[in-house]
Amino acid sequence: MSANGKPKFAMYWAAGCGGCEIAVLNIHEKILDVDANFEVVFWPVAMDAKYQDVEAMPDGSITLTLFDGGIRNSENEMLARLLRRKSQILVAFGSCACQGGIPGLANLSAPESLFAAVYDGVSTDSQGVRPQAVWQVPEGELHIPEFYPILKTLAQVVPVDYFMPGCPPEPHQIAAVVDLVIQALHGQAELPPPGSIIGAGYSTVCDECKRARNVKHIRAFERIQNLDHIDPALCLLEQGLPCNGPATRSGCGALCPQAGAPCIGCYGSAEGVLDYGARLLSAFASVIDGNTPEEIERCLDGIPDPAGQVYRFSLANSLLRGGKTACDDEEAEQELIHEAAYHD
Amino acid sequence: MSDSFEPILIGFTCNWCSYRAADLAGTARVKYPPNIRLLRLMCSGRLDPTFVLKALASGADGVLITGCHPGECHYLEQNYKALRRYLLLRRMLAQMGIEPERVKLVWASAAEGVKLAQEITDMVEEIRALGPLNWPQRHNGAAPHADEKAVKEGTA
Amino acid sequence: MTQHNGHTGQERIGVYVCHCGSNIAGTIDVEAVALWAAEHLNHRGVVVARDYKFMCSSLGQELIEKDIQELGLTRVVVAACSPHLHEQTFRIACQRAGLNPYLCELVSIREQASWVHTDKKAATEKAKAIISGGVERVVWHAPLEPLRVPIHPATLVVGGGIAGIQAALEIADAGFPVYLVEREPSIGGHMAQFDKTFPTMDCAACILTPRMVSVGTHPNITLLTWSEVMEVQGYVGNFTVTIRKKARYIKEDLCTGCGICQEKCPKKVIDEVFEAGLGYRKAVYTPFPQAVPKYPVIDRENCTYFQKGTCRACEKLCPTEAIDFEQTDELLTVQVGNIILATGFDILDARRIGQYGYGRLANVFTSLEFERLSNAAGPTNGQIVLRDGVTQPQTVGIIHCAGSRDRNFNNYCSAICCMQSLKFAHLVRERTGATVYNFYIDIRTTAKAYDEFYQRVLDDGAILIRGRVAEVTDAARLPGEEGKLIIQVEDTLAGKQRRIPVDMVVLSVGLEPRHDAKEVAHRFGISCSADGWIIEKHPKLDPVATMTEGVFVAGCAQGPKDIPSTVAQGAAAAARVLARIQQHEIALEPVRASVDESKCSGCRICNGLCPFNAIIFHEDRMVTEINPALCQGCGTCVAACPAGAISGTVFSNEQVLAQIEGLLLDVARRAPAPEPAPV
Amino acid sequence: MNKYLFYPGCSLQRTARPYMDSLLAIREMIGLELEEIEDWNCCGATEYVAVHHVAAYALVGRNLALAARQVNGTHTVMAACSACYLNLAKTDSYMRQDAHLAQQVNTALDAGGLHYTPGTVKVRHLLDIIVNDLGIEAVRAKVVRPLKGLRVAPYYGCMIARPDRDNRWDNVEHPLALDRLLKALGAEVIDFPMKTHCCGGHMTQINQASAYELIRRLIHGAAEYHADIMVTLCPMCQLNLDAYQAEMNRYFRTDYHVPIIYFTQLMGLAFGLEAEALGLGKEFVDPRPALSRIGIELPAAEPETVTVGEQPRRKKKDSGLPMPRMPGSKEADE
Repeated sequence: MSANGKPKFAMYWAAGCGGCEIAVLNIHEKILDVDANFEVVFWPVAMDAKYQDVEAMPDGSITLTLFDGGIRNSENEMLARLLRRKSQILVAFGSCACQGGIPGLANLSAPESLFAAVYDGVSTDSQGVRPQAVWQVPEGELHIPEFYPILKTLAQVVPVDYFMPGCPPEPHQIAAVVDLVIQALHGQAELPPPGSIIGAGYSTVCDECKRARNVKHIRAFERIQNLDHIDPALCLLEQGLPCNGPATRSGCGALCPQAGAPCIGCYGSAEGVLDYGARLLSAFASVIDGNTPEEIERCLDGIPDPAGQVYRFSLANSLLRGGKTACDDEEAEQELIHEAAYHD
Repeated sequence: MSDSFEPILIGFTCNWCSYRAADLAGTARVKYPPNIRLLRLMCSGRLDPTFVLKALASGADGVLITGCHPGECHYLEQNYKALRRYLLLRRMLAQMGIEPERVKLVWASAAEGVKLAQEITDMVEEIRALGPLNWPQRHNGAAPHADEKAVKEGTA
Repeated sequence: MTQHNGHTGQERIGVYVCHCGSNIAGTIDVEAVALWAAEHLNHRGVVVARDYKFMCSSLGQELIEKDIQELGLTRVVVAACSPHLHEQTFRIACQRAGLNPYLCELVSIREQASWVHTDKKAATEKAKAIISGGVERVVWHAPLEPLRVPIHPATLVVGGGIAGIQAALEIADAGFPVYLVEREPSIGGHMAQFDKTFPTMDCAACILTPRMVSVGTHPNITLLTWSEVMEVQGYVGNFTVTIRKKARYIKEDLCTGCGICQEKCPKKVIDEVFEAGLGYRKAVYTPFPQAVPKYPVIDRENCTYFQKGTCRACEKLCPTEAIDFEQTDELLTVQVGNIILATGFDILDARRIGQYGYGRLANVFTSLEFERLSNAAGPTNGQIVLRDGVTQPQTVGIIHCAGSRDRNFNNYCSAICCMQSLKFAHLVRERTGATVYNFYIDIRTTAKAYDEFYQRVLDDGAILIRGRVAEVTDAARLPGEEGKLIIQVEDTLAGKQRRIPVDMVVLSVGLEPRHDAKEVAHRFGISCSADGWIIEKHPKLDPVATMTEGVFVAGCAQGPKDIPSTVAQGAAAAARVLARIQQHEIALEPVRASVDESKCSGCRICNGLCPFNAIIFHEDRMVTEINPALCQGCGTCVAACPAGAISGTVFSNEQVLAQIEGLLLDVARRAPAPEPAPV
Repeated sequence: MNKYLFYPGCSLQRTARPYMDSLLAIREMIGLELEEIEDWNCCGATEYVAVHHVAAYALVGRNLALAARQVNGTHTVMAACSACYLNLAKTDSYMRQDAHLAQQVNTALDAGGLHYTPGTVKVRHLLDIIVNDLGIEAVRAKVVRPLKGLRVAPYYGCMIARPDRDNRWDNVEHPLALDRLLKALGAEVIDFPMKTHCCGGHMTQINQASAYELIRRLIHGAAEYHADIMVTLCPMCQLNLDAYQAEMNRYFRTDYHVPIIYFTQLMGLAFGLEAEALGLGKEFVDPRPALSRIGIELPAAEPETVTVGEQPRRKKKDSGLPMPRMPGSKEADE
């Protein structure tokens, strides 16, 4: 507890787009409850703070930390470890922290090819440049965070108390969680067991989707831009659109399918599922209407990027997690023994 | 290392055809390399792609999926579902950088003990030539400690 | 990932490694394996590991039973032979010792290791991996009970040919009710169309009609002709079957079967069914005089009254006022415990074999046409004549295997054509004295008294030419060919091409599955092979059961066969059904899938995946349910469920994933995955 | 418009020029867009493969490679000549089945900087494309001058229907595609029993007695059915049956007179095109008398009498047993 007796709150933005930060503000006047009930001690987006201030806090002194974004570099990892140490409740907040999210798709590519895409592209004036963790200049040695070979989820780096999926988490779900934590602090409610997924449902998006559904026989998968007409009341998957809803955890209210766009899977897998992409892949394949390899392959041609389709948000949390990269074992070893070395 | 490399394969078999083919290979004393470890399912239709990923992620160098010939499924038509999943899985594994030879689907009836043994022999040799998959290292992030993950990650 | 952590430590597992004499111990160091299991799998819950000469012997079983009782084992892993051999043995041993039998796992280190590998070290290592897989898997086993289902005593027989007739009579004679459904107006099937039956040449009608009459009068048989099964619901022991009884437009309770209506009906129609298109019937008709039941039907499509609105001749002339133009189709619902499908066959459409000219060349006949031609009750009163209706042929060519054993049509042998063709040869020789040529690939006369018949036909003077006929043509080339049908054939015994001019060609066309066999099979939750025949449970050891419990198959629906085999299979199916009925209930293996409704989102991915119709969708609650009595345990829906809401016993995700980890125990050690310790 | 890559082949440039002319004349009317394969070479006809397998397949492989390079909105290569069609289809199929052969062919092609991946293009015959892609109805819609009263023998030859590698034909032994097409033109199509028998091919150059016998069988068969003309879809068949008919008659002392024309020429006539534009009038056996019977006059007709029987060969007798119903028999009655 702080001097004013309020529990402490922190939020940190790692490898992600920052939408989660905005989402917290999207809870509207509920944010006043946060302010009324918590003392915000660390939230780089909202207030000035230094890493050493956090380091100076006693371990376990932050009551609630929302951590959004995945672990892409040594700075992300250092903050993850630091905030873990300082926090009583660490929440992996949003798809990136929970499952890697969109940045996790980079796990299909080797770092060098990522750099090539970023630094060798036509629009940059720094052709051939590669970021270096340590760089000598006349004034001395410069350090920037080291880029890791792959992106990890928060839980792959530190123990996490709760997972709150969504890209970003839905405002009403955030508000509900905030309420719950506040009530728990006042002894009026009990927190779910550690490791739980909060702010989301137990089933999948179809549970909340109002579109009519039938037995599925898919003759061809289509991309949405190729369809002239989409029946507004019928299951999108039945119309050939690869909708990730069947495998994606409920909680969003089936926002995308209701708006006519297939679910892309930001809430991750349903309860108890080991590998989101494999589940979805199996479901898609099972309802293909075809028994010969030719028929099936023709149908599958409608999904030009299967890995991207079934792992759009979950690749960093998948069993295989990413592709074979160009890095050799030595480099990997380096990464493995790496300790968070970056200091502000 | 590659001189002494002995690949380890996981083979998924159908209770009604390929598992019996393996039994038959045994009864007939047909020899094949000891590099495969078979696992029985009731049907190739039971094959959840997760199992294949799990085997590869747990250190297997290859996975052989077997089932009844098309039209001969003990459960009438479920092997077609296995085929559909396999074809999609194969496309995805290619994106993951896993050589197509490492995951194969083969039809083997209960009478095809010799054929199954030959398929296993061929696949072991193909994978021996490819070298180890070594997935955790190869995917250069290495797996986090499983125990820690299971406790801390609700999605486990 | 290691979801089973919570379980280890709680279970007390016993591992038993069998020597199987030297079968296993000759290749695998069984003692070392047992020691290794005791030591290295201890942390996975293994409290005892033993090896023994013959685990399946009573002493071996007692060893396990004693450990269960004394050491309080909660799980048992036996490493021995294939589960297909001794799974039951060890399950029963566990049960005797008070352990639920499904908590026992038998892993095969004989068929999968000692018998197939020669490298002793590698085989021993593999045995360890197999046992490790078994240990990880058995932790997740759950105590299960077999499903017990009561059996309704009534039986549905579909198809009133000789197979269905035989099955119905057997069951009815044993004192149980039977519903016999036939879609034509009369029972009798193809056999009723035949003149003589090989090899004894009995008159088909003479041996068939008494049985038809028995069916018609049997107190335990409810005969539903001109009827079709529309829907089948339920499962073994308790099927609910909806039958559509098509309108006959005849009041069955008033009709005496006198036949006046048929006589007076002004509309003559080519009879495509019973007369195989070679004869005529009226718009109101019974297919043949001995039809059972005796009541005719009015063929709405051809009836002048139904088509033009006037006529009603039959109504005016019926002495008992049995004609009822107002009749409508009726839907009946019956409860039965078992179903026998005896839906028979179609013959291959000979028009498809273009080069044989059927349909183009007048005097090319199909075998079924020939049956009617030679039948004393047929359109020519048994006169074997050309299409002109008067001319007796001087030479007849009979082509075997028309459309059978031919990759362009059907790969299979139709089983009856050899004998049928020889029968035709005999009839032609006997009745016309014409020269007969039989063209065959080879002669298959394998059943009792068949080859003797073949010899007799040879003695009759039939000429047999071994060779596949290339074409039947009317394009004459050589003298003597004008006005004839020329059969071009390679005589493979003489080693030359021959052109044989004949007056009449008979095509022994192959048997094919009913045109609607696939839909019918689907309706009953069973399946057809790629050829279209109904798939039996086991081609050798269970040829009358199907993969769906409670549904049996008899006769040509399962594959081409002759009358003796058809009758035998009809009786066999009946015997299987009777055994079921008399047991009053049936125990089903508890390998089943089930849905966790709280997780099910009602996405309906799984709904179309079950060929046994075990998956039911509840529209009201938008959740899916699996009927355990219909579920056959394949696990396809478990693998497909995107929400992970479906789980399956015996092969659950946890069991399989744990087994994979166990099987790769040493590999994981070979390639450890280092990681910095969390802060 | 359905677009195809077109392999004309040598015959269509010279001896079968009327086939080419008539094809070009009707192509737009039936919605056929053709793009000729650039720099194509001879297919090797029927003999070369007997001389040297690899060389023969490499010769064809070059055409396939050129076609593959030209793939442009369509993967289908169309050949009108049956021999060209067979050689192209066979080479592609054999290369697909036999990796060694494919490699040998590609080694040869490599010398010219070419490469062919088997299966890249689909090879189809003109008749197949007209009947199965464009459709009988599209053809029927263009008919302005139905060929009513013209008895036609549909002759397929032995090279297109068998072996049917890709299930293109309704029946390999007794195909009906051409029959249906000709019926759509209003012609009376006879049930020609010899429709897939061999015309003798190049036996005319090797063993004339054999060739004449094969020609006689076909001509006799057509004459037996009182066909006015025989229709073919292969330059070699046309050449054999037309150019050698007189010699065959001399050899056997017979007097057959069955004109042989291309099906595309008949299509053109039914579509109302001028005979000259269709290359008609260049035949050895004059089709003028047959065509003039149905009111189609060709310029500069040389008078010649043809005996045409009036009685259909198969009579129906009233007292007979019913004939089996044939599919499409209504169409036949039209």
